Amino acid sequence: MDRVKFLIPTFILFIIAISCVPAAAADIVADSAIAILPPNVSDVIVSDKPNDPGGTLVVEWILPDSAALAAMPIKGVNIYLSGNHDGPFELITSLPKSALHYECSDLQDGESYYFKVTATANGLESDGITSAAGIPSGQWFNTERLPILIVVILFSITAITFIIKARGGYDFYVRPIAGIKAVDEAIGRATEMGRPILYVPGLGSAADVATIAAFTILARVAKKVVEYNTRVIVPNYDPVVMAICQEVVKEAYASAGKPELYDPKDVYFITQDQFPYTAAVNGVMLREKPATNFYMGMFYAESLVLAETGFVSGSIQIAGTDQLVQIPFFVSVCDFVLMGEELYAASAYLSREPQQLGTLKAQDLGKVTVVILIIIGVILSTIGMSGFANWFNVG
Amino acid sequence: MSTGQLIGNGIAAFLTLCIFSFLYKDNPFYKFAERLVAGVATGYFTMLLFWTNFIPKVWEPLYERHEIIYIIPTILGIIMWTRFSKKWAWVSRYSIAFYIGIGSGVAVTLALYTYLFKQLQATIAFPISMDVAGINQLLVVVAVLASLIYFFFSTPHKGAFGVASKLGIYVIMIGFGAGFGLTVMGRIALLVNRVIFLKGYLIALFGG
Amino acid sequence: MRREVPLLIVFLFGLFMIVQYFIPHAKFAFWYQEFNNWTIIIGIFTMIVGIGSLLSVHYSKIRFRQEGWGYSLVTIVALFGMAIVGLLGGTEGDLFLKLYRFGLSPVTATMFSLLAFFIASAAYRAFRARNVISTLLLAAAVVVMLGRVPIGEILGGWLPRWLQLPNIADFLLNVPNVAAKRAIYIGVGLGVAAVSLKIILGIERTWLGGDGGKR
Amino acid sequence: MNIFEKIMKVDRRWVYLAIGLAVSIPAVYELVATYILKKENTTINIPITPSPEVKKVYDFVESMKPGEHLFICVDYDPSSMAELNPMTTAIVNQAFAKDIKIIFVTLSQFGPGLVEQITSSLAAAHNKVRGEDYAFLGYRPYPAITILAMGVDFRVPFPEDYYGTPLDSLPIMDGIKNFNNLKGVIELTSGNTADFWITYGNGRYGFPLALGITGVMSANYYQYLSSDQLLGIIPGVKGAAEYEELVGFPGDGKAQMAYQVIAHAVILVFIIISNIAFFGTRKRKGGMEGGAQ
Repeated sequence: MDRVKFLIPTFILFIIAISCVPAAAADIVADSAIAILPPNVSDVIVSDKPNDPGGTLVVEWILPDSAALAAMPIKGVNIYLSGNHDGPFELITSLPKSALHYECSDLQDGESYYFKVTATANGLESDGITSAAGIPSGQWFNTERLPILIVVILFSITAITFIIKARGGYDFYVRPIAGIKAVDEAIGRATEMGRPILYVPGLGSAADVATIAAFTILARVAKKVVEYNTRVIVPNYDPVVMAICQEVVKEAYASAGKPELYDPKDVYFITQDQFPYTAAVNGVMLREKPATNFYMGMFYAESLVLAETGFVSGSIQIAGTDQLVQIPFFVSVCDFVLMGEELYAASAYLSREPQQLGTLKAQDLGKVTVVILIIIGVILSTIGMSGFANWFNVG
Repeated sequence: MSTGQLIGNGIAAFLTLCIFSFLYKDNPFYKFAERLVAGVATGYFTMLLFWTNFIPKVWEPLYERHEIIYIIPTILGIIMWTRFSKKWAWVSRYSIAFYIGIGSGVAVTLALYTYLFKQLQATIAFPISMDVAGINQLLVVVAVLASLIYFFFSTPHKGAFGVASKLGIYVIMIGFGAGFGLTVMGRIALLVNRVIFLKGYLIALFGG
Repeated sequence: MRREVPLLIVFLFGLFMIVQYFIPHAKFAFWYQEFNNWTIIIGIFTMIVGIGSLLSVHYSKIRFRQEGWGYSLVTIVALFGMAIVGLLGGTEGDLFLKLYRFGLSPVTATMFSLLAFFIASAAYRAFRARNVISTLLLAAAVVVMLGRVPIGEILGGWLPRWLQLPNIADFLLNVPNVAAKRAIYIGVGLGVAAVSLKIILGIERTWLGGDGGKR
Repeated sequence: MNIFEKIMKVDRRWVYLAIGLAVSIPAVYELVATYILKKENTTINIPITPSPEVKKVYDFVESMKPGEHLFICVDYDPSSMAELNPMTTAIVNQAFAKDIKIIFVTLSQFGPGLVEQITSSLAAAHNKVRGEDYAFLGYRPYPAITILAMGVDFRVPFPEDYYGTPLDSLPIMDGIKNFNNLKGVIELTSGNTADFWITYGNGRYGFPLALGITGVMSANYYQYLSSDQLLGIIPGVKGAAEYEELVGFPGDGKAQMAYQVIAHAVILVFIIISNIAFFGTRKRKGGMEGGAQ
């Protein structure tokens, strides 16, 4: 039926077209086709959008074939919506003809909706095709993310297995990391020099895992500081981070039985703006002349400003960050750097608890898997099987 | 420039020179600028928080729309004020726990997606071949594998493993050097912008 | 109460945030959005704690006339001045914006531009061919720097094209730089996942203070 | 302490001073030349050798005949203006001087302001008329869809130009339906629109495509030169300066390059001195330098 509907106008247009100069055909068609409607689109299909929270339907259609388009080039399509098959329809959008589908959102889940798609050309509009009913719904599982779910489950099982194993007394090798070994030495040095330690927890929020890793290292530093009777200064960028740092340092004093020595003014807030914060920390470095500076957590462009100033004031500097762009600057200026994953491993190293070290083994197993996947993946891509790589292209 | 602008830019130029003076050594001018902006920035961001977050996210839902659910985060927020008390400070752990729970929960899947899956996919998506792009891809794959081996914690870096790990740290260092070199131009451009600002001010003051 | 309840809160909300990632349904999407919103709300109230800390540090300096107490006065006056202007005129107010433009942004921009000096002094000190690692760092940085400015072409213009500095620079950026980035990111991904799991399971609890509230 | 040891431990402030002077020289020179010596052209002339990928873009525009059409897509925002505006200016200068007709489009939200700024000043300088010698079709979001649609007919995404004139009423668009009627496309971008132009533009419609991009992005796009998907690339300030050199209109690109070259040279000299001193001290002491990673 659809085909017949546009075959007739197509035929008439074709007659007109061949009777004119070919080059000017399109223009003349445009002028003379006043009474003739554009060809209709076909196969209007409506479906629920997969893996979405609900309320969205996807409308798809197929443009008239090239013969019909050659006779009468359409400009675009209009999309109408109704709760009823017979209307009344309401225009919701006009799209260029390059668009082949449309996502209609803000609909009610469980209700039926009908779409009518019409073609437009030269201010005229075809009578349109109406779709079958579409019912939007939200899904309970995002199938595109299945690969990540598998990895989360496998990784958790592996990590928990090693944690349990480690609790049971299973002992395994961990490679020494220079930056982590240096933490204790650096604190000792501060004591000898009678100068404080500066601990900068970065610009991250308390919800950033890099900052949480920084708390663990601060706990270690604070414990040693109490032991050696020295002082740790923690200037903060984020008030929530400050609150946690205060708690960490206070506990260190309390657990050593010296709660009265803790001064909350040593763990304080500066400001929540990158460079004013940096300016103030620079000031602390030059005036307090700390023996050791720690930079742990998330750092951005201020990394080099801090590290250079710290160098000028003659401090030993230990940095740890997962911010890739900043690592080169820390590596150039600081004495020790925990790069990326080493920052996360540091919390396990410093706690010295076997169950903490257990997760390191799980991380290594993860890396072994990645190495194997890379080798297999590259071989498959090279022999032309790109499907494997796409498996990791999740939504 | 109008007189007002001239004065405004004069202050800006003065503060610019205050910060530059730090390069020579710490001094009262730098200290003044540092302490001034600590106050200005805190005031600025607090007001930004107040108008663009507190009003639409707390005040309007609670006071104007009576959405009682927002009492919960408000209480969690006010609980943080127990930090002013020595005795009750531990109560703030409840809010901190919520904060950290949300952060670490989001991080698990997000880290695996953006760091693990995307990087893995990017590494294996291209074929190895005998042209320039294909050989580069082969080198990238070898370099990624070696660098990954450098990060193994539970295996001694000895023998063949040690060689691979050493190659890995070499790759990482070359990569870092390249990253350092790439940044230089942008950093100089920042300084050039300040110099051009000062030059423009001088012209406005004397030449214009 | 001091330890178990916070650990339970972390476990429940952490688990919820993992689970919701896989469930697109509107109900989960709604709570995901809400919980994120709540963390922002907690942050708003905590700002008061931050300002309290700032004021107490500077107030005690002023009160006891400690060295440099005048600068502390500057901070407090600036803070309240900015707050009053923002409170009365809003964040789009003319004076508020002017204070930002002439008082805050030049300092921010100048602090940022100090990097041009620091990158030079860092290069001067760090880029010495002490050992293999620092030589590689030095060589890669110098090649990329030269490849970005005409000096590189003047120096190496006589070489075959593939050996000219801009091309070597591009190779360094496309191969070792990309490879290092990928390897570090993959490690970071595993590290973040591991630490997050430990936090959710209550194994990593330093954030509760000191030794993880062992006492 | 011998000379090498002194150099090794030189006060960092000498390095700062050198950098400060290096970036101040062009500014001071400009001030002195303009206000004391009363010179007209105050740009420092850095000798610049155009690289092949930049020269290819220049040659491509140069090979066009008067009256032919060039398509320029301005897809950056004001934050990348410093790097990309000099390129756009140089290309437009070259094309206008050769009486080439230019069609502008932008796929960046902040693009229209930039295009208007460039066209209004340069059109006046070259006595060009809007609608006849150049046209600005406007801004559309969704780059992929827009590029695909323009491949069919410019009138699909842009029935009217930026100023509301129907395309059919613009003399410059006479006989210009889609990319087939143009000589080529030059895409100036600070973002991912370059990928869309390569995949959907060149990939689908096969027109000659050249890129102007920021310095940091450049490394990612050279691969498309060897696969012939791009006819040339203008990378960052350096590329802009080279293009200005070719066109013979010294502009902001060369001015910025002067600052960059002097500063880079100073840093490199310091690195060389530092290493000479390092090896000088090591020879005496027999290589006892340990050191940080």
